[in-house]
Amino acid sequence: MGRHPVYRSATVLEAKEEGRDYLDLLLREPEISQTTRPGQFLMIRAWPGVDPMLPRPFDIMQADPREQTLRLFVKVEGRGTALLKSLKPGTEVKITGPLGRPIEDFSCPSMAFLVRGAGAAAVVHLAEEARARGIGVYTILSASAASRIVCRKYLEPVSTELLIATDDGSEGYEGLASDLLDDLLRRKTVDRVYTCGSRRFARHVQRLDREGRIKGFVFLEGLMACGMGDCHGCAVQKNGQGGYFLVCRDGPHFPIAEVVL
Amino acid sequence: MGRHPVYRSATVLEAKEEGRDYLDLLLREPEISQTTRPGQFLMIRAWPGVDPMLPRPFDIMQADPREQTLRLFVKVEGRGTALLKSLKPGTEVKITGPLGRPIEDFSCPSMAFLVRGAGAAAVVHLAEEARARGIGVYTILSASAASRIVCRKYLEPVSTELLIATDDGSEGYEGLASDLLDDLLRRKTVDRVYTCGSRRFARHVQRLDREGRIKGFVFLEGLMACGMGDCHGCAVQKNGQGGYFLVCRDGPHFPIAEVVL
Amino acid sequence: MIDTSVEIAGVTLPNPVLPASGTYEVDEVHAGFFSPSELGAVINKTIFMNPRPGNPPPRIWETPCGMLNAIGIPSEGLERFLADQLPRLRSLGPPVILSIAGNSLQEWQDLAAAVDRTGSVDMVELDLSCPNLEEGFIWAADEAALSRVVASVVKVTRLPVISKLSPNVRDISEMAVVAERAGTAAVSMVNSYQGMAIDIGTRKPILGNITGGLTGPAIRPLAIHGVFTTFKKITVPIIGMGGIATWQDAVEFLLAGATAVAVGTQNFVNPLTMKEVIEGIAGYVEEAGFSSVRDIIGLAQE
Amino acid sequence: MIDTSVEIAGVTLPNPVLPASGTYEVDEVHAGFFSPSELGAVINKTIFMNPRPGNPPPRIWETPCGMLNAIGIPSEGLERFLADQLPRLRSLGPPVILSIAGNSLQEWQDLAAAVDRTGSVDMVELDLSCPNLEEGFIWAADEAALSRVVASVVKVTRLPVISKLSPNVRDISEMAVVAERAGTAAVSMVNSYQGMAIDIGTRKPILGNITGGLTGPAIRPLAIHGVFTTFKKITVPIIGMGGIATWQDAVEFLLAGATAVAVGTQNFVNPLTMKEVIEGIAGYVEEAGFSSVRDIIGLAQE
Ligand SMILES: Cc1cc2nc3c(=O)[nH]c(=O)nc-3n(C[C@H](O)[C@H](O)[C@H](O)COP(=O)(O)OP(=O)(O)OC[C@H]3O[C@@H](n4cnc5c(N)ncnc54)[C@H](O)[C@@H]3O)c2cc1C
Ligand SMILES: Cc1cc2nc3c(=O)[nH]c(=O)nc-3n(C[C@H](O)[C@H](O)[C@H](O)COP(=O)(O)OP(=O)(O)OC[C@H]3O[C@@H](n4cnc5c(N)ncnc54)[C@H](O)[C@@H]3O)c2cc1C
Ligand SMILES: Cc1cc2nc3c(=O)[nH]c(=O)nc-3n(C[C@H](O)[C@H](O)[C@H](O)COP(=O)(O)O)c2cc1C
Ligand SMILES: Cc1cc2nc3c(=O)[nH]c(=O)nc-3n(C[C@H](O)[C@H](O)[C@H](O)COP(=O)(O)O)c2cc1C
Ligand code: FES
Ligand code: FES
Repeated sequence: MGRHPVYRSATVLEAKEEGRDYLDLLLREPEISQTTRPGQFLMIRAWPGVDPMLPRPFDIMQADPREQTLRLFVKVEGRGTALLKSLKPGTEVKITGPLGRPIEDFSCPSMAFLVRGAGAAAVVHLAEEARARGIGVYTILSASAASRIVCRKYLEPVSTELLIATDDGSEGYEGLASDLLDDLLRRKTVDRVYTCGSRRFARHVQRLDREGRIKGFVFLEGLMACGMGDCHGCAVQKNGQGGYFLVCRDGPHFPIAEVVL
Repeated sequence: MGRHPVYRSATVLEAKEEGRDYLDLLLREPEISQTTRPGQFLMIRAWPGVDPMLPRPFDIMQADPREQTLRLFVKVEGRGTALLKSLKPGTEVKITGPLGRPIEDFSCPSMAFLVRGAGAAAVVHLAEEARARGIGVYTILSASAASRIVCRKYLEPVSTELLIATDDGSEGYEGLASDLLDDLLRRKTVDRVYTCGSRRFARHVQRLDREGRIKGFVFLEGLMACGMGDCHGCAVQKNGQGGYFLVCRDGPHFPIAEVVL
Repeated sequence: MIDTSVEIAGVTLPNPVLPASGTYEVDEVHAGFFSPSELGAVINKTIFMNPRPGNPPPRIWETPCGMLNAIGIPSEGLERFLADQLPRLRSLGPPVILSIAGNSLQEWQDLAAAVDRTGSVDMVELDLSCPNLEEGFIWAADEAALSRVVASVVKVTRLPVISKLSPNVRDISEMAVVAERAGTAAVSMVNSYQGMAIDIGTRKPILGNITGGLTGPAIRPLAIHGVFTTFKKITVPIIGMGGIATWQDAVEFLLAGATAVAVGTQNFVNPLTMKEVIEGIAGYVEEAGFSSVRDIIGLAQE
Repeated sequence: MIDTSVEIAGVTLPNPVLPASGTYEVDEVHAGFFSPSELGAVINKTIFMNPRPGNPPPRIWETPCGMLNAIGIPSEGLERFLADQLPRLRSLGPPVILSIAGNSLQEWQDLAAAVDRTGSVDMVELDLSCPNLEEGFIWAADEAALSRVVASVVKVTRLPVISKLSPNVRDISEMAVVAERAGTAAVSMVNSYQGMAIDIGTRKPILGNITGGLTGPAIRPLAIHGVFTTFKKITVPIIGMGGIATWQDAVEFLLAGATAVAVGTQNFVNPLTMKEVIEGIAGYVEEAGFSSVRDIIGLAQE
């Protein structure tokens, strides 16, 4: 029963700015840190008053059951994330989690991750678990410039190979990270690709999936009110069949063939 | 023209809790600290977001034009004041002031102040100015207990005589501070009495005023939206004549005969 | 201990707090928050006769102290609902309210009759007020339409009928009177207020459906006004809702004249809200020296 | 530099931003904020024929992202207003809008005619919508009453008439159509929404007048909806308001279809708001590559 989402207070242990746009947030919370699984997220609310009203969804980048900690990686976008940025250690915040479908299927020899920006946070827990199970982990990080590469320190230790592409060539490959993926697929047997943080990459992975070259998965984001299937606000169109998935309940990761990007 | 209210950022220099309910707040602001006069107040907003929406009114307890500081004394009542309590030095807040009618008439040999709780804050600037002009200052502080006496350190240096009454007798006179006033009026020539912070004392002063024994004045509080005569929200009934005063524009201090308490 | 029960149309609710339709699923996912058996009643998200996909995204948007939604009531359709969901709702313990919406008088009647036949439902709520349907029609915003639906549903079911009213009218209390005359056993109010938001970047309406319904604390003063003015005019009980975020807010509704209260949007913000509201109301009633929640209903009227 | 001017009924406003009636006095007290000559127009707090004291306190109450007010429009009466206030308003520079309210058709006409005779006014705004009058009557909530007032005022003045509409109706866009047919030269929307709050300590309504009007950011999505739906239906210009707190909010109203915008409650929160909104709109229009504020009016409609 421990897997049910719960609503809890968590304590901010660390709120470290990374560059001017990113925040590395470490929380102490004894329950969710035990039960969360790769692919899951939480909703967080960390301000007094009714404005902003709704909690904000974030992937659980890392969970340490022994230390009872959860680590989030946050891109500052608007009002809610700006308020997260001003958090001080010791502050109590409210979180609901773990939310979303856990990723349970690790029956593959290797996985690749094609992620951009804070999208990298979505795959860290998954990469850790894959590596722990002896699965090959190929990570491709994309960013506009070297200074915008994030989560590398979390992904490097668990990656069999970590590749970097920057738009301006300030680090790694100059150009599209999807080229690196294509190259990787030529070099290695990779049968699953997870992507997050770029619609362009998602379209690329969808194409590869359609061509039968890999099984592709995408982490979707979008506006959420509840995070657990109550509000039906986070709808994403089903591919082909018509109707909608709920990102929070049916995702946040989807077989990439099944959704309209 | 420097007396017109302005809307400015101010920096929190000090936010000291006094007991569990009070806050001594020192702000740096270069303009209002020059122009404010005894009897005036400001509106302050010190939180992000739209909730709480309205700024909150506080008397300007002290203004130091050289140090460019304003000192407020705040009783924690509800949400806005709770947020003030959590202010950290260095934080920017928004203030509008000086607001309300300044007290200009010091043509009297002595004044008495009958104040309770944070009501003491309303008369500090006035007492300072009176004392500086060589006017006798008789201060009567009322509180439920010794531990709830506030603003004494600001009033003591400027008081010719400072008396204390507590409900439980834990300091000074045990009983009604208004008894102390009556006694004072028998002992000294006091022709003006300012009261703040207790409706009971205000009624007492109104009675003394009606009997012609003193000229009484009262500082009124109440809900305010704008603090400067725009919203007509802070109405207080005129005595006798019918109609309303606006506390923010016509007050916040009134000849006690003119208002319905 | 005080008596927390209230009665709506002959049905006893163990306490006056229920979810607002469409805002809290009492399913497995929610089992970690509190037991649904603690609720005053359970209710489904409004069900239509036929399956519906709902509106295209974006479906929600946050606004000052509130949110807009244009969900469009996706529905699995009556048949699947009765088979898959109703037995679970029934098994939880509290009275079961079934929220339905029809696209025609006939459909309203068919739905109500089918619900009645299940024998597993205590009350039926008519969602006469959702402003998000493609048809663009709000039954509860038209006196004649409202009256006709309520009267025809009452004819085909023995279950007490709750009419969920729309605030998008000149005077919701008058609509409550219309519903009462047509035979409703209770009214619930308010549903969402028609609103919208525009993206100044794209210069287009934000919601896929263009307009949506405003809910959350922003609307509470309006909903309280609706309940307060309606209480004077009708004799059937009111289920009050609109922006309840804390037990204090719920007490405000009870004092205004609501016999029960529903929590909607706040469930998204804090999934423990309903439990906190149940406990808070009981504590308030006790502290105020009353022996029953029923003692405080409508007290602000005097 | 872009052209910030807009036109309402033949009157050119140097920019589209004005105070909402009853929320900002352009008097000496406000001289330290910004010069009233920077405004798009100036307007008084609604004036009645005879002096009125206003409602008993409490008159205001803060609510989530909004406030309730039941001021009751205290008024010095027309005569004193024209003598003491109007010359000052006239001297400031921007077009002068005079907000009036009558208690009878005759009074509406007398007021409008008297205002016209001064020769110092550019437009007259009919406050048909204040829900706080003791009489309890909202002209703009009744099609016939609205139509009659507008038609009779139009008859007695050559000044352009702005009808200030109430959102406490089924569909404000329909009321705008009624006002247009009756001859209004512009509509302004929205006035406040009927609301109330209850003190759970005393168990009584908080406001002295029991009910009040809700304003502030809470209502913005509702007001935007009103402007957006009205724009399609009328040809006269709309002055949009309701919850504008920032220039972004004001742009939302322009995109929805407002030709000008008014700032109300936010003046209490930040007395520089109108200046910030004027600058922000100009910056937005320029950045978006348009040459005139007029270019963005109603763009979200397409
Ligand atoms: C399952 C899931 C997992 C996620 N995980 C992560 C993660 O691990 N790390 C991470 O950084 N992010 C993650 N996100 C995204 C994150 O939730 C959002 O970035 C965050 O909610 C933004 O909140 P905010 O209050 O800062 O922005 P808001 O102010 O709410 O704005 C949200 C977005 O809307 C836009 N917006 C705001 N106001 C307007 C307006 N008036 N008109 C038009 N557009 C507007 C903003 O530009 C912004 O992009 C995740 C999202 C989901 C659904
Ligand atoms: C001119 C002027 C000068 C002032 N000077 C000072 C000063 O120097 N020092 C000082 O400490 N105070 C002063 N005050 C009072 C001060 O402004 C208020 O205490 C403050 O605004 C309270 O803000 P809040 O947000 O904490 O309380 P709020 O949450 O706004 O509550 C305000 C009051 O309403 C009550 N209240 C809140 N919610 C409800 C509800 N739902 N039902 C019933 N009642 C409710 C609270 O108990 C509280 O007393 C002054 C007031 C005025 C008008
Ligand atoms: C996302 C969402 C979905 C809703 N779906 C329904 C529904 O299916 N049927 C219904 O009668 N009301 C529905 N409502 C309205 C609520 O039941 C309730 O009347 C409204 O939200 C006001 O309460 P609140 O302010 O507490 O949310 C919905 C509201 C929201 C926010
Ligand atoms: C305190 C207060 C007083 C008001 N007085 C008037 C008035 O006298 N005449 C009028 O037409 N509108 C009056 N209004 C309504 C405003 O002009 C405006 O329509 C409304 O507040 C919505 O805008 P906002 O949300 O920006 O405040 C008043 C509003 C408030 C808050
Ligand atoms: S966020 Fe509410 S259903 Fe997904
Ligand atoms: S607080 Fe607005 S008029 Fe006094």
